[in-house]
Amino acid sequence: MSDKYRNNFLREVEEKVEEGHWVKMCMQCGVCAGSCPFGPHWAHPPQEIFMMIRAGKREEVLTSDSMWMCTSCYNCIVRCPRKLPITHIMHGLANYAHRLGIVPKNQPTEHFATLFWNNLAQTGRVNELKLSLGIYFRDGFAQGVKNAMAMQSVGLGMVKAKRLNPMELFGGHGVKDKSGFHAMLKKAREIEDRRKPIA
Amino acid sequence: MADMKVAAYICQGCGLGDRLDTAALAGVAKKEGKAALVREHAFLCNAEGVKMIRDDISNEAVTHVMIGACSRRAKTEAFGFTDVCVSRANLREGVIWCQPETDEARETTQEMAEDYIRMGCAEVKKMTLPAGDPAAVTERRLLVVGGGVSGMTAALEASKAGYQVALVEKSGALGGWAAKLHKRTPGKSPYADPQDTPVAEMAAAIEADANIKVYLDAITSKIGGAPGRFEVEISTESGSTATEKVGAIVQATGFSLYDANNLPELGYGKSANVVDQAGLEALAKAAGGGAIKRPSDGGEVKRVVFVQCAGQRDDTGKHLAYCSGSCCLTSVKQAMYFKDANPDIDTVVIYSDLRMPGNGEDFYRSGQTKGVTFTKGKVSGVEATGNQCKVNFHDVILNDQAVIDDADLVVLATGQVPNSGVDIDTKLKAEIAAAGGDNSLMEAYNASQAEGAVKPISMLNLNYRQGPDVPQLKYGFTDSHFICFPYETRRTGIYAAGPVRRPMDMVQAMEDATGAAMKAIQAIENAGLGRAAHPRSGDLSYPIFRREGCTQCKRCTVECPFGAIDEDEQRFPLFNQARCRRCGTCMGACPVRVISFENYSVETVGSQLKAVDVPDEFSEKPRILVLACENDAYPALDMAAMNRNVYSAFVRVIPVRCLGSVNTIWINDALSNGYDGVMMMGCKHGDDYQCHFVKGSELAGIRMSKIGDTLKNMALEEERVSTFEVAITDIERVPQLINDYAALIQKIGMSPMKGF
Amino acid sequence: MTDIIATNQTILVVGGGISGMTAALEAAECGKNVVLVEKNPALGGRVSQLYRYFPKLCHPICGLEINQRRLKQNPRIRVLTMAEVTAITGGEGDYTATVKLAPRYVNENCTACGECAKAVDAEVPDAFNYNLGKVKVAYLPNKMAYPQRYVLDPSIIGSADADKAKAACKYGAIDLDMKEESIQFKAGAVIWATGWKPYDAAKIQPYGYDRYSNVITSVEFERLADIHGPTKGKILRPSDGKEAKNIAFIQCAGSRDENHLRHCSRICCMASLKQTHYVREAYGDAGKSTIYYIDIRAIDRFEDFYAKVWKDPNVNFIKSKVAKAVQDEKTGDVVLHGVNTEGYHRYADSYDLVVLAIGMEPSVMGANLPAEIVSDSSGFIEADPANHAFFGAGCASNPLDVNRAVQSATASALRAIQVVNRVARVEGN
Amino acid sequence: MAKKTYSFYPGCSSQTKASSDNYLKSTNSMCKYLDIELKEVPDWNCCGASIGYAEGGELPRLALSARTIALSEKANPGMDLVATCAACWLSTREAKERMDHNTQTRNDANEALKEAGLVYQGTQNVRHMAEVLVEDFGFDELKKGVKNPLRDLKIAGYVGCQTNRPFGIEGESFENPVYLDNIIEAMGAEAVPYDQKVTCCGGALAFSEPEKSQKQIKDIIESAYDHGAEMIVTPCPLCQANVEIYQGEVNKRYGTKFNIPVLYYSQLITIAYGGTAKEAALDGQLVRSTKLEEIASK
Repeated sequence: MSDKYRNNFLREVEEKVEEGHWVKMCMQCGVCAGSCPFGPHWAHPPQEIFMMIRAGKREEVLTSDSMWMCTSCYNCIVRCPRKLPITHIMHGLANYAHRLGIVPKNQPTEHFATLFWNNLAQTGRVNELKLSLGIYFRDGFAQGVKNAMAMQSVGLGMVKAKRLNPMELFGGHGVKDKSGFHAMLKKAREIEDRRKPIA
Repeated sequence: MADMKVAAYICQGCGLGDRLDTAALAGVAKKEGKAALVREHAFLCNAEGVKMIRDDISNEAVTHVMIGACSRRAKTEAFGFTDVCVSRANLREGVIWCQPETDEARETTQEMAEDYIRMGCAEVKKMTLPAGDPAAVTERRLLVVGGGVSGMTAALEASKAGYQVALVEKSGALGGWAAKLHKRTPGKSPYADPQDTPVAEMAAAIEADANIKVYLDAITSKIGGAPGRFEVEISTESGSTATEKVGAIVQATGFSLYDANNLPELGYGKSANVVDQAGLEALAKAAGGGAIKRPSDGGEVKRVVFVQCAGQRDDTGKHLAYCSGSCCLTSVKQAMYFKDANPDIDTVVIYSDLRMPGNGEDFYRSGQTKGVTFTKGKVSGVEATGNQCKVNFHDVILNDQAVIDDADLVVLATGQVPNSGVDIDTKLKAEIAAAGGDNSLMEAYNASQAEGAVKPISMLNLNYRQGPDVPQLKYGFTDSHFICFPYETRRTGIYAAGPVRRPMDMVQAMEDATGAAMKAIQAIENAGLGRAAHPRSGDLSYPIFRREGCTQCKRCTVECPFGAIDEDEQRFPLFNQARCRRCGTCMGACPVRVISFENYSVETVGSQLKAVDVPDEFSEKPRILVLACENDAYPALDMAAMNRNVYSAFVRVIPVRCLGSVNTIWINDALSNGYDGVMMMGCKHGDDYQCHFVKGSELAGIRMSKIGDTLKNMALEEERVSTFEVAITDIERVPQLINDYAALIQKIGMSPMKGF
Repeated sequence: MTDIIATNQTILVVGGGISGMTAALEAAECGKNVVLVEKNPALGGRVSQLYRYFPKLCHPICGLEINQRRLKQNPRIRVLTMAEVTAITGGEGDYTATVKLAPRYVNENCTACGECAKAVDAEVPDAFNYNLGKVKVAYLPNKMAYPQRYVLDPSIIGSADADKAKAACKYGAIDLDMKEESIQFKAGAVIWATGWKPYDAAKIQPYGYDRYSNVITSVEFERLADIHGPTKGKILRPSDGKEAKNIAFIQCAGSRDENHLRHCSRICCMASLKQTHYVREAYGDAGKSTIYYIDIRAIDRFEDFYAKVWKDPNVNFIKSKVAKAVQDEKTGDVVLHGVNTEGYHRYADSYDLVVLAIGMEPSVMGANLPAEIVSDSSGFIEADPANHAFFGAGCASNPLDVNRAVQSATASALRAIQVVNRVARVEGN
Repeated sequence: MAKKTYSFYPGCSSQTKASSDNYLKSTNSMCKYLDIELKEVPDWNCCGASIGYAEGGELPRLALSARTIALSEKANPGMDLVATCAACWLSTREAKERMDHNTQTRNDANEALKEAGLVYQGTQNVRHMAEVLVEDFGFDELKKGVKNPLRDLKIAGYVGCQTNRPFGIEGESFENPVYLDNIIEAMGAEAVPYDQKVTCCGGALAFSEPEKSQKQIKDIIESAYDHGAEMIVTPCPLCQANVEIYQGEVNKRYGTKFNIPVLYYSQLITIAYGGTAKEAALDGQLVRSTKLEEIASK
């Protein structure tokens, strides 16, 4: 017995994915697919992903890196004739795949998004220097130095323009009430896991 | 009627006075037109001008009025005298607006105008004021055939307007298709959920309505007569018969579901779990709101697949080519049966185009909200696998050859097939062909009527000469061919309503039935006054038939597009005025010219074309007769003139009710009177015909194809008689056609028949 | 003061398009008295602005001719043009209508001879042609106009043209002192047949109707194809008057879209299929049409028409809601961007002209309806007992094609007759 | 006009020596001229931006914005909360919409906020600085303050995504917003029409998908040049940074010779109002706008 065209995955998405209950409302007009600035880079554009979800293609959807192509430009949202919050559904699917740990290896956006979050979660504010270094060094130290050198002109320019502070490496900006901030995030995560448990 | 007194009025307004010698026109009216009274007026259509005519009618006992002014289509109300005969000589659109305003053109323009005056006088003298049908009677009672929602609606709406109704239903109960439904699709906001059908409520209302008499288990075994005086014989299963006198009829005989047994490839008949939409309704009714069980074993239904367009929109010629318009709504509704009872049941609708117009979009959204899923795809086959079914289809979005291998239930959305009875046109076409000497169709028809051949059952059993049912359009629907006139019927006083007219859902059927009831009531009222229905609404004339001259050739009975003419016991044509639409096709058909109307006859037109002054052949002034359909060609000529599109001064235009009314004698007369050519302008015919009298222009074509012999006998070129299809928008083409034809005539030369 | 003899047995029909004319004629031919109110100077409404009808490709003015003839010979119908209902009070069987009559500045003496138009110089946008062309300030609304009477544009008043027009008329038909007047009369039942208006295309921003001259609406395209239209039936694009031979049709322009119209307008698919025929008629095999659609809604026997067009090698169908249109500044061509959802193919296709199959918005919106009228989420009047003797007809009640609109109008006539017949029974005559 | 006071949410990039330090500086100067007082939300935190989704998840991200709003409501009651960063504004406004329209979301958020001793009440509007300029001042009012009109300056107003969609400025079109052009014109400069006004710069993926987002940047700058722009002006720090910083990379990748200044509307206004290059933080540009600096020095 196959799961094809069963609603199992559709239901799973409705329960576990941000704004997932909207997926069933798509009428396959494709305006989202045509509106995405990164469209050509999507193996499966949103409208097709919605169809795949209905068709029960769970693995193909969740292991796809299509939704990681979302630039959060909201073109699809404002044009969708059914008012689907497509941007958020794409984020939701990416997040869900991330939580399930089935994202394709070395998906760069997943890596950056994770870094970004951990970076801000640490102090409550983003530390741009650490963030960028984090990116450059993702593939190990040597590669990191290369990447950093490649971008150093930019880096220095930013420093000259007083828009990057080398001192950020040691501490830098952050919220004062770190404990409260961290407790809040911990609780939020708790509630989220309660609402959308990963089996 | 008092002695005839003809008065001619010539207007000088709108430039007529400047462009034409109106005094000369007055002289023509007096001398040649033999008008007893001739007046010129600077501005005939204003209050004072009209009053002048009025006064002459009352003070001078004028009985016939010839107005030489603008087109009969202009100032119609001002000159719409109903107590005298009126003819209009079209001097404005017909002469000065379509002729160049130059000195060279003055002579031919004046000749044109003078001819139209001659024609107007000649015509009006041959007219008599329609007295109306002395035999006009009416019965303020309707017959409604079919007791489904359409029929019940027609009955109730007619009753609300104060008319009585006899409602005949072949089954034992009212409700028809709707009675088989568990629920109906919503007909009002918010278009979110299935609704109860109106059947019980309507049946109760009918029960309680003293105006409505219901015959169950009954059919109309014989219908004769005409609007206002139909005689209906009603036979019941018990064998008893009753007769009803009614003024008009609504045919609401509904549809049958396309037979799913023709769809074995979709598993029908191979598995009890493959049903059509009726089958699903039956299951839902049986479940009575509870869980719908799997037919094969009463097992639980976990997933249902709906296959849209099953045996519809078919291009192989095996099934229905059309779309039934209501099946998408129905499938969504049926999917809701499951979702509303248990959201965990999977329901997939496989469609090629979802067709849910208007606020059907809300119903579509509602279905999606409830979790009904939709897949654009084409189902290639359904196989039975034990108690489940395997649905193979192509998912066109994902471009997959996909399979659903565990459907507990598959619902085939098959289409609506009209219950329209006998297709009488096969016979009619055969007879027209036979009248034209071609018997092949007739032989084919006879074969179909031979012993053993399966004959369709009539719905109405009309005893009309032309057959027992209402003529059908494509695919057997008894629809009107006209977009602007859905209730234009080819059987006056009989109106189709509901799915027998066109595949439709309940909302449309109820609207349609109300409209049909409206038209039936109107037919009743018209019949009482002897008035024609559209397009010649209000016309009081009707065919008058000179029995003694008749040769019983039957052309009139065969060719009447409205089945108005039967045959009496001595095989003479029997005219039913109230069925007649006044197109004159019978008049055109009659080889011995014994059929005429008081205000339109072989004479009214014949006298006009004879009145024209035909110059001798050395004058280099040919004369071309244009017989123009009054509905399209004539307005096109008017509008061409409003655009100042110039055309040959050698044409003389006579408007005709329909090319079907053109009698070949007019052509013969024109040719023998020295006309150099005859142009006939009628409406498009064929599948998308635009002829307002259905067959008129087509019949004219057939008749003229036989004029060839006449021409040969007269030793004339066949180009001298030509027919043209003209549309009302041809305001540039028509002048061009005329000028090209005039040039052609110049080329082949003047007719030798002049001056005999 | 215009006098209207009307009683509680009179039927008021609002809107002189095909639905309103039909309702009025059917009722009158049943012996009822009708007052027909039309806001434009001539009857005919939307359909008189169409070139051809689907699926027969016949001409709307052909039916209009018949209806006008029925009207001309029927004394029971009183026609008021340039008239708008401003209020309806009272109840079933006893309404009082207030109607505002705009000055036409031309009285019934007019013979439509056209001398006034010859005399004046100024021009105004031609509303009949959706402002694609211009008309003189003294004009006949169209060749089929009924009443067949000229109109003076209000802008003429006080200008030299006004005197020129007056001087040119030999028949005392021009009355520059006409004033707007308001009249009241009785009616037993009201048929509201105010039809529809094309949805404001400028609101559909991604298609740039307000920015790109070569993006037009389907109703405008009808005028381009019509021999009575501004281009005399030639399909020339607005930007440079070039022959538009490669044309795209975008379906659901406003319809089926919660950002615009929630409903499906029903007719647009068929209208576009029909319009591909105009392209073929004009350019033969050189004419190419492409239809971008979500679902092709060729309901019932219209399927035949769709099947025929489908087989036409010069017509291409793409299942896609176009994402965005961009007009090339140099060439004037319009590039459409989007994705063909059948198997996922991206496109960026260039066209001479883009036609938006514009949706139907009920003209009921904003009209002076009695407050309590029940209408649906899109503003179409519903058949609801709460509406008493106030009946929607045609596209005021639903997005309908002409045939269905006429059915609806005919049905509404009976509903109105039921009321006035009840009144008659009560009044005992 | 009377003094206006707003609760201010600068955001991570608008901190001293952060990537849009120049935005912060010029905004402060602009507000000085417009007699606007900005009361910074004490201890505000990062909005999570849209990219936070992978690790963050729905509620944690929402909690971030909830916290900032709650702090603002507490510290600056009765004021509108104004952000200058598109991402900050969008995330915060989105969070507000969700909490205001969904009780469960709101309760969940507050349950989390409780841990930080805060509560979200939903008493404040969340607005972008551009909204303040357009709605609370209006173009005519903005024009009045101009002392040093930016004559003969051709500018491409680059609105980008997140200040434009899905909320945007009231009454503006998503496809062709004109408010930025109007501000530019109000300052005496010329706003050039071009077709990339609302194209996404790919900023969110600048790090992870450089070649893809740099293609976006290329198209934007190319079109600006083609239509005669000497400068690009934007209301979004991410757009600014992205389009400015990567010009070198784009030139390498596509062999172009882009070198176009990318500034903030706040810098334009500051100069037009007679502010100095320093007040407008023109020294904060990687690609210096010599022309604007000249005007400033007049």
